[in-house]
Amino acid sequence: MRSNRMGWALLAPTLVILAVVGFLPFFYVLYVSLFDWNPFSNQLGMQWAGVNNFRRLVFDGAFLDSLWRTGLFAFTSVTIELALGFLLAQTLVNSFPGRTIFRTIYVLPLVMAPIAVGATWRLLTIPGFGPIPYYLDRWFGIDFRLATYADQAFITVILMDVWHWTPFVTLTLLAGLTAMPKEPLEQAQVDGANRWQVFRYLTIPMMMPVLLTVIFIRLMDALRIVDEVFMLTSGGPGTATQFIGIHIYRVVVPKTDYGYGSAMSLLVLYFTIVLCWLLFIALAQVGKQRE
Amino acid sequence: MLKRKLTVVLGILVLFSMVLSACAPAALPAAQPAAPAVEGEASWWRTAAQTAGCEGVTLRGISESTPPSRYAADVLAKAFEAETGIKIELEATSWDEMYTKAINDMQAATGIYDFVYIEQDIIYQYLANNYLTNLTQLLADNPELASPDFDFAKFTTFIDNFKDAEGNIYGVPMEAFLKVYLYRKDLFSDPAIQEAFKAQYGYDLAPATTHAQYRDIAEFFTQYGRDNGLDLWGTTVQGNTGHASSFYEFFESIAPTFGVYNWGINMDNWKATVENGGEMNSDKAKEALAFWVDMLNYAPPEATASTWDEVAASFAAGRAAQGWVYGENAAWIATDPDRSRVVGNVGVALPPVAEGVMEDAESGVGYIGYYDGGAFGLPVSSKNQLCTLLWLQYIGQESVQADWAIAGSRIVMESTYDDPKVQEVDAKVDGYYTLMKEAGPLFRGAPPFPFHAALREVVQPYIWKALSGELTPAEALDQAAAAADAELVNLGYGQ
Amino acid sequence: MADTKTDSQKLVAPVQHKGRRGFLPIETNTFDRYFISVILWIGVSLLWMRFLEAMIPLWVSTVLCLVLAIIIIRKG
Amino acid sequence: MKTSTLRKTFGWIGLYGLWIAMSIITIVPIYWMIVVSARSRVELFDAPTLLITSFYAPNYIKPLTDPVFQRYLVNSLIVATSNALLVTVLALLATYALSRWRLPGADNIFFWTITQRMAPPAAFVLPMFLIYTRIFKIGDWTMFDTQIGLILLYCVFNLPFAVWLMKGIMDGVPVELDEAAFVDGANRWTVLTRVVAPLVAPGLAITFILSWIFAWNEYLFAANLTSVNARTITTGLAAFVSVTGTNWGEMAAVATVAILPALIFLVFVQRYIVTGLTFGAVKE
Repeated sequence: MRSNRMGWALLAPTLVILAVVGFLPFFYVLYVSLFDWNPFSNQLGMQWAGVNNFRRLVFDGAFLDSLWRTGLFAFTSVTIELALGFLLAQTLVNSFPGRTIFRTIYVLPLVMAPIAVGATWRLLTIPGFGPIPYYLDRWFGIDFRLATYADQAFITVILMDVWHWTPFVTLTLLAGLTAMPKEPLEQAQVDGANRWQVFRYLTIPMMMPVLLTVIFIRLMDALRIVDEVFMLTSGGPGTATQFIGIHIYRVVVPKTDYGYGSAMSLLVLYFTIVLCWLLFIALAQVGKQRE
Repeated sequence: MLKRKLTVVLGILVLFSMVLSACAPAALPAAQPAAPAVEGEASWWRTAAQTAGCEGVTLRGISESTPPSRYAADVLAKAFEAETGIKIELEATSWDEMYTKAINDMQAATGIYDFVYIEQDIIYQYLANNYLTNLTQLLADNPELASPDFDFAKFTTFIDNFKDAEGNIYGVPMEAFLKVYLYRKDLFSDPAIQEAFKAQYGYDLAPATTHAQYRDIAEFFTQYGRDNGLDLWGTTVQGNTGHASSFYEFFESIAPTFGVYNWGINMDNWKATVENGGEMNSDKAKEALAFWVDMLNYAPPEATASTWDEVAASFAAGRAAQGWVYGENAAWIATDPDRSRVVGNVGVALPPVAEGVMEDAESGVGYIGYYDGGAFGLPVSSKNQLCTLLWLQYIGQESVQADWAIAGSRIVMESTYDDPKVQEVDAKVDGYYTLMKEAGPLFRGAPPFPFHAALREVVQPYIWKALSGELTPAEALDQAAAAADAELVNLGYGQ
Repeated sequence: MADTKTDSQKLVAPVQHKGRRGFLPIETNTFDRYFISVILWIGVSLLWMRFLEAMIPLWVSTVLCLVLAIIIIRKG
Repeated sequence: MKTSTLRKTFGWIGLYGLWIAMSIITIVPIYWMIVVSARSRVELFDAPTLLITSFYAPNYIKPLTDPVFQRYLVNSLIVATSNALLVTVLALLATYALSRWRLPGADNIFFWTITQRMAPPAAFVLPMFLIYTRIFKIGDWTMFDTQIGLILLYCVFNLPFAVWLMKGIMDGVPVELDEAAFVDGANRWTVLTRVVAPLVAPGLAITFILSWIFAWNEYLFAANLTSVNARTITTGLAAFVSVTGTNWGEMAAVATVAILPALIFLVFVQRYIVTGLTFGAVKE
C-alpha cells in the first residue's frame, strides 16, 4: 500500500494508450491550427499564421451560426430526453407484468450505429417512398418535405436524437431511482407531503449526481453529433442542420482547409471542455454536500 | 449466477473472436481465385512484369463505387493478375470518401495508393499540387515497358482533360459520359397526350429545345399526372439541399445552357461578381437559377433530396417525363427491367438551350452541358510506379473497351463506338452512344480551376438556400458571387 | 448484485475532488487553478479579438491575463 | 375506496398505453427499414405500405455472399470484441489503481481522460492518419488499415467512459476485503482477480457491452483509417450508396444485418445494463 509504484504500473497502460492515440493527435491539431494550410490555395505547403486563424474565426458568421445552432440543438434535445427519460424511468421503477418486454424493446435504438439510425430515418422521411411524408399528407394535409423546409428538418433531427438516446437516459435514471433509499420517501409520505413536494424536495436532490452525470454524457455527445445528421439531411436544407461537427467536416475534408479547420475544432473543444468542466465541478460539489 | 452467465458470454465472445481472427488471414486469399498459369509462351505482359520485377506485387487503388470501377475491380483486375501475377486491390467507395482518402494519401505522400480515380474536375487541383506522375514521361523513360497495344492517341478527345500545358498526360481515361436530356418516349408519342398538349400550348409536343418549351412540358405533365392520379411529374431536378450535386447541376448543366460558362468566373482576373468582371451574379445567371428553382414546382417531391443517384432512380421509376440525367445511367435505365420501369421508353436528346448558346458551343466559346468522366492516375507517392504503369496500360487497351462500355455506359476510345456489341446497345438506348460521339464536342468538363473543391464549398450553401426558398435566386447569386470573390482572394487568386 | 438493493445504498457523485479554498467560490487544487487561468486567458483573448483588438492590441490582454493567472494560482 | 380503484384502473391503462405507444414508436423505424430491405428497386416508389408484401431476397443474398462484405463483418466482430476486452481489462487495472493508492494528480486524471471524447472528430482524422502511416510503422508495415489500429483508437473513446463507470463501483468494494486476503497470504494479483474482479462483475459487464457497441458502430475513423483489409461493416454501408440509383434496398438490408449481432447481444445481457449504468453513482 505504501509504494505508489505498483499503482502507477497498473494505471500505466491506460495512460500510455490515451497519450499516444489521444494526446498526440491533439498536439498535432494544435500545431496545424497555427498555420495556413490548404493544398488548394495558391501557396503550397504550410504558411505560418500565428493566431490569425482564430482571429478570422471570431468574425466568421457561418461558424458562429453553426455554433449557435449546435447549442440550440443540444440544449433542446437533451432537455426533452431528460424530461421524457425521467417520466419513463419512474414508470419502470415498480415492477408490472410485461415490464421486461417493454424495456427490452425500448433499448433497441441504443445498439444501432449512428449511421444506421440516420439511414433508417432517411428511409422514413424520404419523399417519394417514406411513410412519414405520405401519411402526414394523407391524414393531416401537412406538406412534409425534409429537404425543403428548414424548421421541419431541424425538428426531425431533434426527434431522431430523442428517439436514439432517450433509452440511454431512461436506463441510467432508472438505475439511479432503483438504488435510491426508500425510507426518506416513505417518511415524507407519512408526514403528509404531496407527490410534487416529494419529487421536488426529495427525489430531485437525491438524484442530482445521476442527473448531472447523464447531462454531462449526453451534452458532450450531442455537441459533437455528425453521423446521424449527415446521413439524414447532410446539413441541409441550406445550412439549417449544419451542426458544428458537420461544419468542421466540410471545412477540413472537402475544402481541405486544414489549418482553419483545426483552429475551428480547437475552439469547439474549448467550449465543450468549459461547459463540461462546469458540470464536473457541480458534480463534485454535490458529492461534497452529500458527505 | 451472474458470474457464471458472464463467464459464458465472455467465453463465447472470446472464442468467437479467436476463431474469427484465425480465419481472417485465410479468408483473404480465398476471396481471389488463384492465378492460372499462362499456357504457351509467356505473353508480353508476363515478360514486362518480370522485367520490371513486379511479380507478386500488390497494387492498391481507390475509386468511386460506379459500374465502370466495379467492372475494373471484378473483371479487369482478375484478368490482369492471371496474365502478369500482379495483384490488384481496388477499393470502391462513396464519392465523398474517395476524395478524402485519396487526397489525404497524396498530400501526406504516404504511398498507400498506387493508382487513384481522378475525376475530370479535380485534376487541376492535383496537377497544381504535383500529386500525379507524368505518364508520358514515364513511358518514354521505360520503353521496354511500353505495351504495343497501348497508345494515348487512340483515346477520344476526352483525354485532353488530363493533360498539362505541355501536353503531357497524367491519367488513363476509364469512364466518360455526357449529362444528357432524357425524356419518356411513350408519353411524348401518345396521340391523346400530343393532342391535349397542342390544344393547351398551341404547338406540337416534342423534346424541348428551348427553356420555355421545357417549362411548358414540365407543367403539362405535372398537371397530367395530378389529373390522372399518377405518380408522374414534369421533370427531374438534381436539387439536393445539402449535397454538392445540386451545385454541379446548376453550374455545369443549367447555367451553360443560358450562356453562363465556367461557373461565371472570369478566368483572367479570378473574379465572380459582375462589378469585378465576373458573371456569377449576372442577369443571365439569375435567370438560369430562377428557371431551375421554378422547375422544383414540376418535380417529384424527392427532388430537393436528390443527388445524381436519386435523379436516375426517380426517372427509372417512371416518376418524371423528362430531365437532365447523367449518361452513365442511360444504359441501365433503358435496358434493365430489374431496376427500371421505363425500359424501352427512354428518349435521348440534346438539352434545351438559350439563344446563341448553340453557336457558342459550336465555335468553342461555350458549351451546352457537362462532359464528365474520370481516369486512373498514378500518384507520385506510389512505391510501385512501374508496375502500376503496366496496369494502367492494361486497362487502356482497345480490346477491353467494348465489354467495359456495355457494363458501365462509358466510352473513352474512338474505336469503341464502332464495336458491334456497343452498337447493339446503342439501338436500345435511343442512340445515346451515337449522340455522345457526334455531339460530344458541344459538351465540356469542369473549368480548369485548381481551387475547384474549395470554391465549391463556399458557393454551394447559397444554391441550397435558393432551392429551399430561404433566398431568392437573385439574392442567392449576389451573395454567392461576393463570397466567391472573398474566398478566391483568401486562396491567393485574383488579389 | 446491485439488484438486491439494501438500505445502506445511497447515491453519491462518482467523482471526488479535493483541494483548498481560496477566493474562488469552489475548492481548487493547483491543477485546477492553472486550468482556470488558461481557460480565462483563451476566453479573454477571443473576446478581445472580436471586440477590442481594433483599438487595443492583443498583447495587452495577454499581460492582463498573466497578472490574473498569477493571482489565481497564488491566492485562488 | 371506489375512486381509488378507479384511479388505479386508469393508472394501469395509462401505464400500458404509454408503454405500448413507446414500443410502437421505437419499433416502427426499424420495422420500416426491414420493409425497405425486402423490396426490389422498382417497387420502392410504390405507395408506402407498412406490409411486407413480397420478399426480394437478392438485397440480402448479394451482400451476404460477397466475400468482401463477409470480411467486413468478420473485421467488425474482431475489432469490437478485442476492443471491448482490452478496455474492460485496462479499466479494471486502472480503477483498481485509482481506488487503492493515493496517486498524486489522480483527481484530475479522471477529467482529463474524459476530455479526449469531447473533440469534434473530423479534424482529428488527418492527424490520426499521419500518425498511423508515418509514426507507427515498422518497415513496410503501418498501423493504417489494420485491426489493431482501430482497436487502439477506440480505446480513446471507450477507456474514459470505462474508467468513469468502474471507478465508483470499485470504490464500493471495501479495502478490508483486500487486507483480509493479504493476511491469508494472497498476492496483489490474486486479490485483484479472485476477490475484487468478481465483486465488480456487473460493472465489468456493462463496460464490456458499452465498449463493444461503440466499437461496432463507429464510422468516421473506421472509414478513413482503413482501406481494404480492416474495413468494418458500418463503412460498408457507405459503399452501398452507389451511382446507379441509391441502392436503398441493399443498404437497408446491410443495416439490418449490421444491427443484428448487437441486438442479439443486447437481448442476452440487457438486465445488466440497468444495474450497471449508474456510472458509479450508487454506493453501498
